[in-house]
Amino acid sequence: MQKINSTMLIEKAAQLLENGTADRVLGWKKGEFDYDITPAVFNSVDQIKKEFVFGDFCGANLSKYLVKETRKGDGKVAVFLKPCDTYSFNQLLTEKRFDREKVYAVGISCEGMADIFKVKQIAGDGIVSVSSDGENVKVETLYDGEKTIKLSDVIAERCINCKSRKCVAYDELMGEEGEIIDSDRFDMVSKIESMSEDERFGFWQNELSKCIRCNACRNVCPACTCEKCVFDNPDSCAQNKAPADSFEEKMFHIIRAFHVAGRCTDCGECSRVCPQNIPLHLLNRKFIKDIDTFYGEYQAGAQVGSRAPLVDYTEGDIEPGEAVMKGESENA
Amino acid sequence: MQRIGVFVCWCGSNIAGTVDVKAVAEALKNEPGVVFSTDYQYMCSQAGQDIIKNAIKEHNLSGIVVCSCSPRMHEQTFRKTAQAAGLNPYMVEISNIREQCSWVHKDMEKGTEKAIILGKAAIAKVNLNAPLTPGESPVTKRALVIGGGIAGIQTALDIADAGFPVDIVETKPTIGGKMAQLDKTFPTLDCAACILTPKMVDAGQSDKIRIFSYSEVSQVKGFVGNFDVTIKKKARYVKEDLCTGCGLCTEKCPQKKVPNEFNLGMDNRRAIYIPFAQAVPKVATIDADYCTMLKSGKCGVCSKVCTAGAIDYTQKDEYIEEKYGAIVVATGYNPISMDKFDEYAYNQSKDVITSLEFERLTNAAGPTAGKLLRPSDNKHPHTIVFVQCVGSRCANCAEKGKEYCSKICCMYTAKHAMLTRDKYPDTDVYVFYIDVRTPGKSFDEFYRRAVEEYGVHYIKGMVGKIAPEGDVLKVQASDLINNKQIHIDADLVVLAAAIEPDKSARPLATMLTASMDTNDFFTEAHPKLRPVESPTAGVFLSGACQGPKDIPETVAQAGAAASKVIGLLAKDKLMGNPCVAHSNELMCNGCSSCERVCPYGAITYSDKEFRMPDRTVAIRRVASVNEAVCQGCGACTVACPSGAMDLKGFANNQIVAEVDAICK
Amino acid sequence: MQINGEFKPLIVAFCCNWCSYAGADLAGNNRLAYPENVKIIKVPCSCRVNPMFILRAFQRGADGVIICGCHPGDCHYTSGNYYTRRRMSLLFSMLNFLGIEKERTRVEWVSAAEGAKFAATMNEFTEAVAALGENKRLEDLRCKR
Amino acid sequence: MKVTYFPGCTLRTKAKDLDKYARKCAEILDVTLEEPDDWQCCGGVFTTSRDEIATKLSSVRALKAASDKNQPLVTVCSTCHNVIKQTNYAMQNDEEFSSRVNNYLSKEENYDGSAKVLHYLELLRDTVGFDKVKEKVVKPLEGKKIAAYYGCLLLRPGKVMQMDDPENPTIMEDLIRALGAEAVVTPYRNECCGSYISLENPESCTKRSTKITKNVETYGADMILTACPMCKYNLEKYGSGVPVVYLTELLAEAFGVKEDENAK
Amino acid sequence: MQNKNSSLRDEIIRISGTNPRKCMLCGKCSATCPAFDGMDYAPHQFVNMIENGNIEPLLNSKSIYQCLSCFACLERCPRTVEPAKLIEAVRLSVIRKQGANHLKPDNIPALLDEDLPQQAIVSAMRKYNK
Repeated sequence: MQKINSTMLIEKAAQLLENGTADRVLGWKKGEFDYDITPAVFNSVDQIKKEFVFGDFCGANLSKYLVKETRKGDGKVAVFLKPCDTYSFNQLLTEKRFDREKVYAVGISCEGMADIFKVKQIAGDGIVSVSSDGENVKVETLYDGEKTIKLSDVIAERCINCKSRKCVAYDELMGEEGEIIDSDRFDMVSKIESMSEDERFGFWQNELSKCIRCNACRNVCPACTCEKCVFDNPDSCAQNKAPADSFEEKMFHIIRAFHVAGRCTDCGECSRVCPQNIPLHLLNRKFIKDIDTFYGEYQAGAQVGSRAPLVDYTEGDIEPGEAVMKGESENA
Repeated sequence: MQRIGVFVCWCGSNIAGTVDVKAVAEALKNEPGVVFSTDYQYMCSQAGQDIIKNAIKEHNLSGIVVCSCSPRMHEQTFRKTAQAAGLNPYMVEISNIREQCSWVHKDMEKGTEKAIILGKAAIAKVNLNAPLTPGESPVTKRALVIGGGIAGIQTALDIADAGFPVDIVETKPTIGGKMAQLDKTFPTLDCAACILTPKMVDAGQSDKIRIFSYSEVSQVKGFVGNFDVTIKKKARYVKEDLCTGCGLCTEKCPQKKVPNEFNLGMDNRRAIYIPFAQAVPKVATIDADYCTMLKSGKCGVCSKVCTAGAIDYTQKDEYIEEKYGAIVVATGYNPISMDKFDEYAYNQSKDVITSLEFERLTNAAGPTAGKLLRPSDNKHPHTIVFVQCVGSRCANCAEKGKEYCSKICCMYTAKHAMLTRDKYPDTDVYVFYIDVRTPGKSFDEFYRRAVEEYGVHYIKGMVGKIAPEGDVLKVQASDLINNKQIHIDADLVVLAAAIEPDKSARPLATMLTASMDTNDFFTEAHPKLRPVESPTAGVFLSGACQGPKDIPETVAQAGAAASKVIGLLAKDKLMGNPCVAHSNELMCNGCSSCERVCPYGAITYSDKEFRMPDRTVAIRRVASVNEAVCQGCGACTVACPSGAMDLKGFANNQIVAEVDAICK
Repeated sequence: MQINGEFKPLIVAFCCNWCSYAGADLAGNNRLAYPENVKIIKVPCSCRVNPMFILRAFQRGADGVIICGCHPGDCHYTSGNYYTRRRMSLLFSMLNFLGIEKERTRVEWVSAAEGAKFAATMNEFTEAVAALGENKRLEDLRCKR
Repeated sequence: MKVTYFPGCTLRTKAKDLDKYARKCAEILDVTLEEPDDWQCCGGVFTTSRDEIATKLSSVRALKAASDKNQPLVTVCSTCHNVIKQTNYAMQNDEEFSSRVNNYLSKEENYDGSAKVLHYLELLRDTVGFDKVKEKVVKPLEGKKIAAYYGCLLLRPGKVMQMDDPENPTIMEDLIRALGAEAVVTPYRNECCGSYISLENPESCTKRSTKITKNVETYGADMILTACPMCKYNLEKYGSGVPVVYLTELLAEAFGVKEDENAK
Repeated sequence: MQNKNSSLRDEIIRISGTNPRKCMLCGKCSATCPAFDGMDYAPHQFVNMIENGNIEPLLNSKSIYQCLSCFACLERCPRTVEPAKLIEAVRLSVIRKQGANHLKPDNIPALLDEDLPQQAIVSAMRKYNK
């Protein structure tokens, strides 16, 4: 099976516009740097041919952009969705955040995306260009010239611990449908759980104190699509624009994680975009792990219309006191 | 900015004893928004209320804080006071400095400090209060009575008498309840059937009353004035409209070995039966657990003998949906199981019986046709021992029996003892008691008569062991007055079993969202002042489902519950609770989280047009709350990720203001 | 909060109107003492308690936060406390994950008939929080007195 | 299946039959009774006082031995069973007591209350199953009318012993029926025979025991079945002459392994 | 109240772990006691007298050596006062005193017979001696 490449997607995107399936395409284009690829809306075949890119740095999850994009006019939006993105896509449909009729979804198989932080760790700073052929990544830096790195060495953590390569929603599929994977994604959560209280506090104090409240995690999160975020709302009693001390660093991340609890599909975008490299996905995974142990396994976005655990209950649910103990000890 | 008045109540010395009320009034004077602050001995008194009214007018107050007893006591009082002075009643906040301060603390300094903080919290909240106006909802002018014992019958009759239609739902094939099983009633000794059966007939014949017998409530939705109830009519395999109650089928049915529950299993009935002669409705019922036809398809005798053609073996459970404005719970009681008290050998000897079984043994319509014969050998017992408080007044940690006094046992035991001595003077009757409790009109006189005129032996002490030996029951007991252990060879032992709420009450309470105490008795809205109402609006309590009661008390409560129902049904519209949720459409994501947690289905969605900042128009799905249906729990407000959903009267910023005031 | 050099933890108790607030009233009726530093905030139902309120209380200097509601199955609104149970299970587990002492947070079901339980719970909880000392892991220094 | 077996003082001396047949019958039922190397006497009748520590240590050690092997601790004698089960209950539920006990013991000996205590009857009913007991019967005891006698210690306190309904038990009757005999239910089967008081006050004991055996006679039972050497002694010596047999003896008889008395 | 001995009362309550105030004076303990006839103070009196600090007579009573520890009162007490535990505590507070043993080892041989089970001696020693 051939790996999906840029040429194939450009062809597909152009075709969808030309045959009238969609009147705009949501895809990726190059940003300031080769590795800094951003989501973009393409209105013409010309534009697609000039700017559309796809490669190992196209980690960005496009599903979130459908909320705003589908509201603009009546035509259909075509979108390319990697397996993780399809879960977010379903979750947004569950929450009725956009009209399914206005979207033409193209599922694309994925074997993992590269993590630019890992590339930088190996190649050093000052990257001038970066390209990948699916096996190796060629990097040219200001200081060290050209280097070749094995792609497998720079695969993102979230992809190493990928929970599913299955596209769970699409109108058309490119590549294989893929399968749900038994991953070790909760290992790090378990490790933190097994730390002492002081160690846990130290770990998070260290991580969260790095937060500069750039809001990148929130802005990229496909579950954070609120019309108005509580943190931007002066009436919410939670408004805060910048963390003044360690309380607000924590407050922001606890509330954000709680707001997406049961809705987060574990796509890992928050950690990808964090300029401070804070492992924010661990907060979400903690909730997912707890939900799985307390209430039975639940994968947000696996099915449209499923009832999120926080808007559901059973009469025999675990008591909070027990839950806290279980959340500490359940490291299976 | 609000103009707030603060009123600190002394509650005599209830508050002033532990809280320096003057210091509280003084300290709160300087809080933001406060323009007036005072204290008074009894704020809830007319004079106290006048102080509030005058201050509202004089200082042009826009909100008031009353530092007093629990809002559960007088919030309504002060809201009315405010309203009388032209202030919106929801601009009143109560600071609970009695139940939650002066009564639980002893130190004056600390108590005062806490009272000030609680006052500040209430002021912080009032600063953010907005006038609220309750919505209105219509009232369905029909009542539902659940349970067809004397409590339910009396309630239904009284409601019907006022001209409102009432439905009675009874799980048994007939109404009548426990009272129908009794022989005579204390303290007047009139026959239970003679006073009950006319009422049963009245209920059966009233054009305002419908009786759903052999039925149960399976679902309750809605709220006061507008309940939607589903009633399950269990298949009785007899067409009620055709059956004449002639009883021929109950004589011809070949299945004769069915324990007769009406006689507490002391004799047998047929598989098709009418519980007793005066049953209402007088309609036969087939017991599907025993009917050969229903079990194996072979028999059909009843169908053959029924000239009315009323038998229908294909009948299915039927579900009826009906709307009600008010619901009365009258589910009654049962004696507890004697399994955990087998030192009394209830499970080891037929001649150890409960008091209710004794009623049947002395009842003319009972298994012995009213002759007192003991169950084992049908001989007349010459020595009878009554044991009081079996399973009543047990410590909780004993893990058997009930903690409460069952209330009726002392009197019915005195009655049993007296009647036995009256009818069979050759019988020795012993009553073992811990205390004899007879608070009721003519009750103690009754008990004394049993002792003085009828020579019943009352012995203070308890029975410790009953051992059947030969044809006697060896009773070993204590006589505390004489400090002796005594041994009696008895022929019959009667246990005054504790009573407990019917098992159907707990699931029913859940359906009704009515609260219960730890013993599964329904809780009243106020133990003294609202004893026949449950805290859930529109749900009323009648009879022993609320606590152990005798017949006169039950009937009194039944009438009281009926008058409350009549008062409700007489209204055309009900004012709702204005503390309801509302959604800010500009922030609403339309995600349905709130809808999923709403227990009342009060939230609906619609697509609305919104002007976007770039001047385009977007259509978005947004939530709106049906204020008549919303009960104001606030589940939606937390489910809402964007904070678009908020609760009037308990808004996010109000609660946060309280938190801030407390933690400051 | 230090009083005469002795640490008195500030406890914020969110009580539902129907059961726990009434339970607190019953504790009062029966004169069952508990520490003065327990301050009750009335909410219609325990499910009204937003995690933000809890964090806000800690921010402003509370040393412990307890949420009291009707027993599961007895919610005046049928299901409110079931949601509370899930929300708080997850929230408190998360706070524990972040190293916030788990003894500082608690959910207790107190019925209107359980005045004694209310007082006992408050005494016990205050004692547990007192043993931890001041809340330092979720404090906002700007809000300190 | 293997269990830890605590015989107790009397089974080593005056009640050898109770012990011997317990072992024989266990073998038939595929249960291995493993006796701990160094058990000590349980001390006799349980003392309810919370500050008696030393006299309960031998029970705790036996419990510890069973818990180390992850086996239930099985006893036949009612007294041992009562003492050890009550001690175990206190170890599980009385924190002050358990910490005081563990202070007496070396660290390695510390015991956490994790052992399960079973009476031989419970072993038969819950672990082996009366169905299986029934299968092993070679000489059904047909025609025998046997009154079960539980005495005081087997069932009480019910909250702690958790063996059967303390006022209306069925476990021994069910066993009697499984062995093919007729169970006679008598009301004094859970009333005390007089216990150790027979040592000092035989009159009191005579009163108790006679009341029980006379009552049994009115029910027409041929014999009384007991698990307790104390009960057997009192009922035989101070009762009205109804024969008393140990439950393991009866079991052995039905299993066909009872030695012929006359052959001895 | 005469003979009020509150420190001994507290001691007995502590040893027994029960609360005599829970007693509602039903007398079921005395009704069920198999050793009642030999007792000078009945089980229900123990509860009441201990609560009132009237303990001296109990220390000298026959009853403490008549109790069979059969737990009938304990099982059947509806208030979980469990008189047997109180009687036990009174007995212990007597025999723990120097020289107060009720049964001397020297006396035992005379009481023995061939069939007497060991446990009778062991139990009696536990109950009567320190």
